[in-house]
Amino acid sequence: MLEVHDLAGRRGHADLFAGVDFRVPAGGAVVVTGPNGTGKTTLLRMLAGLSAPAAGEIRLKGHKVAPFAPELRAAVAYAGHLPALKDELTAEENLSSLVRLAGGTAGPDAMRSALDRVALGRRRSLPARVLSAGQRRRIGLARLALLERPVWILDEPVTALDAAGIGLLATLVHDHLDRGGAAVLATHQALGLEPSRVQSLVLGG
Amino acid sequence: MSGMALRSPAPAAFEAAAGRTADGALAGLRWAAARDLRLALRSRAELGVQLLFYVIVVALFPLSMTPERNLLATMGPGVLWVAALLASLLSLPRLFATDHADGTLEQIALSPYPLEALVAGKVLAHWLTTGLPVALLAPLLALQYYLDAGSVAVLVAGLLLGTPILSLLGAVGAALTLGLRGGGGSLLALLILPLYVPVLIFGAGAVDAARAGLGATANLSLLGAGLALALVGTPFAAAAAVRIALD
Amino acid sequence: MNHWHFILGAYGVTVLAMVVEILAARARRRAALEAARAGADAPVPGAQLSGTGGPG
Amino acid sequence: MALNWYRFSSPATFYPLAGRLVPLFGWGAAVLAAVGLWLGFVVAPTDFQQGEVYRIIFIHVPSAWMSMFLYVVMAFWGALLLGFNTRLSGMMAQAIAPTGALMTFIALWSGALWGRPTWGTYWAWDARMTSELILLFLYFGIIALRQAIGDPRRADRACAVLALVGVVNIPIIYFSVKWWNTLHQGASVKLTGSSMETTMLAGMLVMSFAFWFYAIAVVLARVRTIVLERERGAAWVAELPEARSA
Repeated sequence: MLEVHDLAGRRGHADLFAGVDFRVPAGGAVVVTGPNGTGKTTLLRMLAGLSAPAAGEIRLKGHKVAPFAPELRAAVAYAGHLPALKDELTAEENLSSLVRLAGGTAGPDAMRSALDRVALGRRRSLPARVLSAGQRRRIGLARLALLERPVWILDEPVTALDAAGIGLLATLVHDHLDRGGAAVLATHQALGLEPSRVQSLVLGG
Repeated sequence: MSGMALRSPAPAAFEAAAGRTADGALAGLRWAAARDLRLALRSRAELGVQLLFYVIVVALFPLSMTPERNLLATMGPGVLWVAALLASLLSLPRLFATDHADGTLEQIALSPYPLEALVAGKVLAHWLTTGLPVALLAPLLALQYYLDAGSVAVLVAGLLLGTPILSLLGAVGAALTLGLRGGGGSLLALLILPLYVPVLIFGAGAVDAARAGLGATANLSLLGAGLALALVGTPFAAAAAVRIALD
Repeated sequence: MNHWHFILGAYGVTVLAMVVEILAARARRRAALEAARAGADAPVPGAQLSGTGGPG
Repeated sequence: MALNWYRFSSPATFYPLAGRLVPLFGWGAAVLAAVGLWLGFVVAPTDFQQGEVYRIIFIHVPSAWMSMFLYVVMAFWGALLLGFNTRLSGMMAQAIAPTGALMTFIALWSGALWGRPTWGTYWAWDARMTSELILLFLYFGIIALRQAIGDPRRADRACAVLALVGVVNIPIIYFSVKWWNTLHQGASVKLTGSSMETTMLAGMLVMSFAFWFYAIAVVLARVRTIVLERERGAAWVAELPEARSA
């Protein structure tokens, strides 16, 4: 599904990593770990097509993809550090806005049931401003469930989530892999995925 | 795991999702314009403040010079146009900076909709909330400068054609200076004001030409040509600048 | 002030500006060479990959 | 011999080549300037109308031409960077900006000093001088944008976009300023009088080449420094004789 050959990342004059190779098959996942500042976020942003690698190449379904390539944008669901919410909009408005931005259709009942699933049903008409960080992160989980994207790239997805939230995330990722999706996660949190499906990539070793 | 079993779309849905890359530039433009307008209307106070800035700047010139009728009439159009430039400049950070700060700009850049269309939609929303009100308010402020009806008509026509160009060019500057120190303020002004000069010259000049009996059609048509050129070119430059800023 | 003052003023500043630009370029070059002599950066960290990579 | 551009597009091979060209163009500029000044001050007659002060033309016009020419060249290298992602073209664009700004300043300065005895004021909102002033703001915009962006990669690409938007606007700005000027002042006073003496024209052309060679020499010297700054960690920099000694 997603292959990476001899990838290298720089920030300014500093070389972050080099010679990174891995392949994420359908139904497989790569968990990226490593101390802070070793370029986990930079690597994930490259995979999502947000930034260009200093060297090496990224292939999606066998074809080389450049940053912001249309096929990459259509295939990837990216969740970065920031939950991408507008404080002035309510939880439901934020969710429908993000889903429609990703080309999906956002019917009111689909929104409501998605929010119910992440235990935000009663708070759907509250402006995002008043929601806690965990609740804002759950809106991101609801978005992931609604987007039918084959490749998930999640950067520290567990931040601010409580135990129930992490369980929810683990279920989402598990189902995604079951459906033949691929995932790259930067997290130190064990998500209880079958070891047979998971590769671990340690940066800065 | 305590989470409820989530509904999971069948694998076939993946190909469909990928296939359905929305080529709809129009859909992207509509999404961005509608969202930004809703956000702007949610913080109406901020819009009011920016319009008041325009009004205050226009009122400063008579105070700083003379209330004398003829002088005010000659410099009226220029003052109103410079104030329109500054009002547009001050509201440009709203275009991308907040989205950049809360992470939505990444999602916008990664959307299947073309980024150029999304940027154009944001610029449309920006113009509707700054350029248009400035143009509609101009006749009222023109009273302070004893402008006759004919001049006011040409002034408003010029503003209606010119302010969209200010938003379009400003979008490129706003995207280039995303996330930089002093990005929204003086650096943006330094980058963009030189590019505003032709709009200022033809806009303010239209009223002078009309008053001199030469007629303003030449100036207004040049503004129209400028608008067409800006509409075609700047979304691509601004989209490229956004991608560069996100890198 | 006769014409020659203005001519001198124009040419003088031009030459002065060019000399300043050349000196600035040389100073910048010396600084770059100093930095280069400070030696190459730390070796680039590699990455360990482990695990089977899942089905298929 | 088909010149293989790609071979020179890598900084490592370009660095020595530029090193050989800098003195060549530097001395070339000096010789041309000497000939030009000799033509301008010895051969060219005293103008019946303006006396001696017209001799400022020999730096005013060449620097004005260079200021616009360098902006277009900078935009060209910027387009090359955005199109082909060749790092070296980004460095070339960066190297050109300061010299372009300098040429614009020289044009404005010499124009003002020429205007004072001729029109009685240092600044007369003449169409050409006003557009030259706006061009100076455009250069300052490019330089300020680069200073504000730390990362050289993003700075190159952002300045490339700004230069391209700027280069499209330069003719528009020039046209609008000319339009504004004729509306308010009538045709601007011709600086160069009716017909150009052949020797004056020759002097001006030679001086233009002198300025051009000077610009090439300084830009190439600066781009070599930029290559050193950006390729600091690279192996080939370490082996450079000048980097090893002292």
